Amino acid sequence: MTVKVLAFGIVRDIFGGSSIDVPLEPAATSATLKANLELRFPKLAKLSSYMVAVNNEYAHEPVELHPNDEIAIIPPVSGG
Amino acid sequence: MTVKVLAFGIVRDIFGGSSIDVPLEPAATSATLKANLELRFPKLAKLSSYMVAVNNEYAHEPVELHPNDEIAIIPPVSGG
Amino acid sequence: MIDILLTGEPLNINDCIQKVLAPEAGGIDVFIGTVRNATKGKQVLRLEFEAYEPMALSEMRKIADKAFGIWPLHHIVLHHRTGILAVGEVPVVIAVSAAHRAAAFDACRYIIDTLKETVPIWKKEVFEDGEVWVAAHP
Amino acid sequence: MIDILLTGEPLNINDCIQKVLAPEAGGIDVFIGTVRNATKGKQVLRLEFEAYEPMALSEMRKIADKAFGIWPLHHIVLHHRTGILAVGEVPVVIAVSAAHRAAAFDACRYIIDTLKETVPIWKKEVFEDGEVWVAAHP
Repeated sequence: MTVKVLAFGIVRDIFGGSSIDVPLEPAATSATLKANLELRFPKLAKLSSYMVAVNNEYAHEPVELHPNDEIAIIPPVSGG
Repeated sequence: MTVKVLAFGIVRDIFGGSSIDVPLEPAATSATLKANLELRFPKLAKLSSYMVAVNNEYAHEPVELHPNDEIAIIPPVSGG
Repeated sequence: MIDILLTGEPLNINDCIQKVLAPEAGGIDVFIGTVRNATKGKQVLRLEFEAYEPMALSEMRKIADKAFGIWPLHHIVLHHRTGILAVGEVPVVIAVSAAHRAAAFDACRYIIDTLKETVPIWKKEVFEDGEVWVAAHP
Repeated sequence: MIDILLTGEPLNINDCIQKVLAPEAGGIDVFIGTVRNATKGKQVLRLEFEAYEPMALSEMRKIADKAFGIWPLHHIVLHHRTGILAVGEVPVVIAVSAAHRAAAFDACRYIIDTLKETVPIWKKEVFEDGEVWVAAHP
């Protein structure tokens, strides 16, 4: 399957755009996605931290991904 | 000597006016004044607490009074 | 900057906030006291505030000076109203600016807590069936 | 009442305060974030705020809901701005009303502290000689 991954803040700079398509095996999880992205974008692993959000919720534990999920990479937030 | 004692809040009600004159022995202190006032106005002793202020400063310890001091009785404050 | 005011006129909250803004400040905390419609379940009609003015101003300034001594602050505004206030009206506004928010929060809270302990201002609660000087009796 | 807003327009502080006024409330605490002119001694020209809007709104609401679960509050207003902000402008306003001031202070501080940890909003500091996404790197 292919998932679309949204990027914000510094991750948009790292991806070179506000979203990318990522080919993944069926039933891949948010953890698989992170590993996949870190191979493709080594700068991602150099951030203080980052989270995957699936359908507007932080994936604190690995969650299974589906093609229509809204998936986003959340670098360290700095609002306020 | 006679000192003028200002009254605020419930003490104004107890004194029946915004100030009273109190005859005191020379070199009397704020502690003497309190004892004198409590005899004259027993309701004063029934307050949660009250302080004497001399020249706009709380008399945390007994202080000597002079005829021209600005003396006030400060019942429990409740501003804000 | 310390700005202290004791007035019989309505307080201007926006003015208090504008006064503490500073390009070096990153956080502003503002406390606004308002007259509640009830106390201990009893309906309040209005409050009457009275101050021993020179001493109240002196104690208010002491509190602000003390806060400046404890926290790295930019500005403090401390305005208190006197006279008759209806439900919803504002007896006190405290605005504090600092480079970092923790100092602004801590100082603002310290100022209102200390004001309620030391500043010679008194309020009388007026009910349908009587009135009472707040905190006067045990 | 919970009032959440994420907007590219300037925040209206007075409007936020008016919204939390309530006859049952005795204390209002307001936190106002402002853009500082310097960070770590370096002059800041402007800040650029970006949000993952649907999730930011959802996380902002979660924080307000959580605060209502912890403290007895009347109203919470939580407004955050996005886009380009100059020094002195206001990225965030939080206003909380409660019957008693301690709850208003505690809740307001909890809301800004938690917002800075969980809400997907990012700021880029722009200097004379470059720019940096705040908190991105160790």
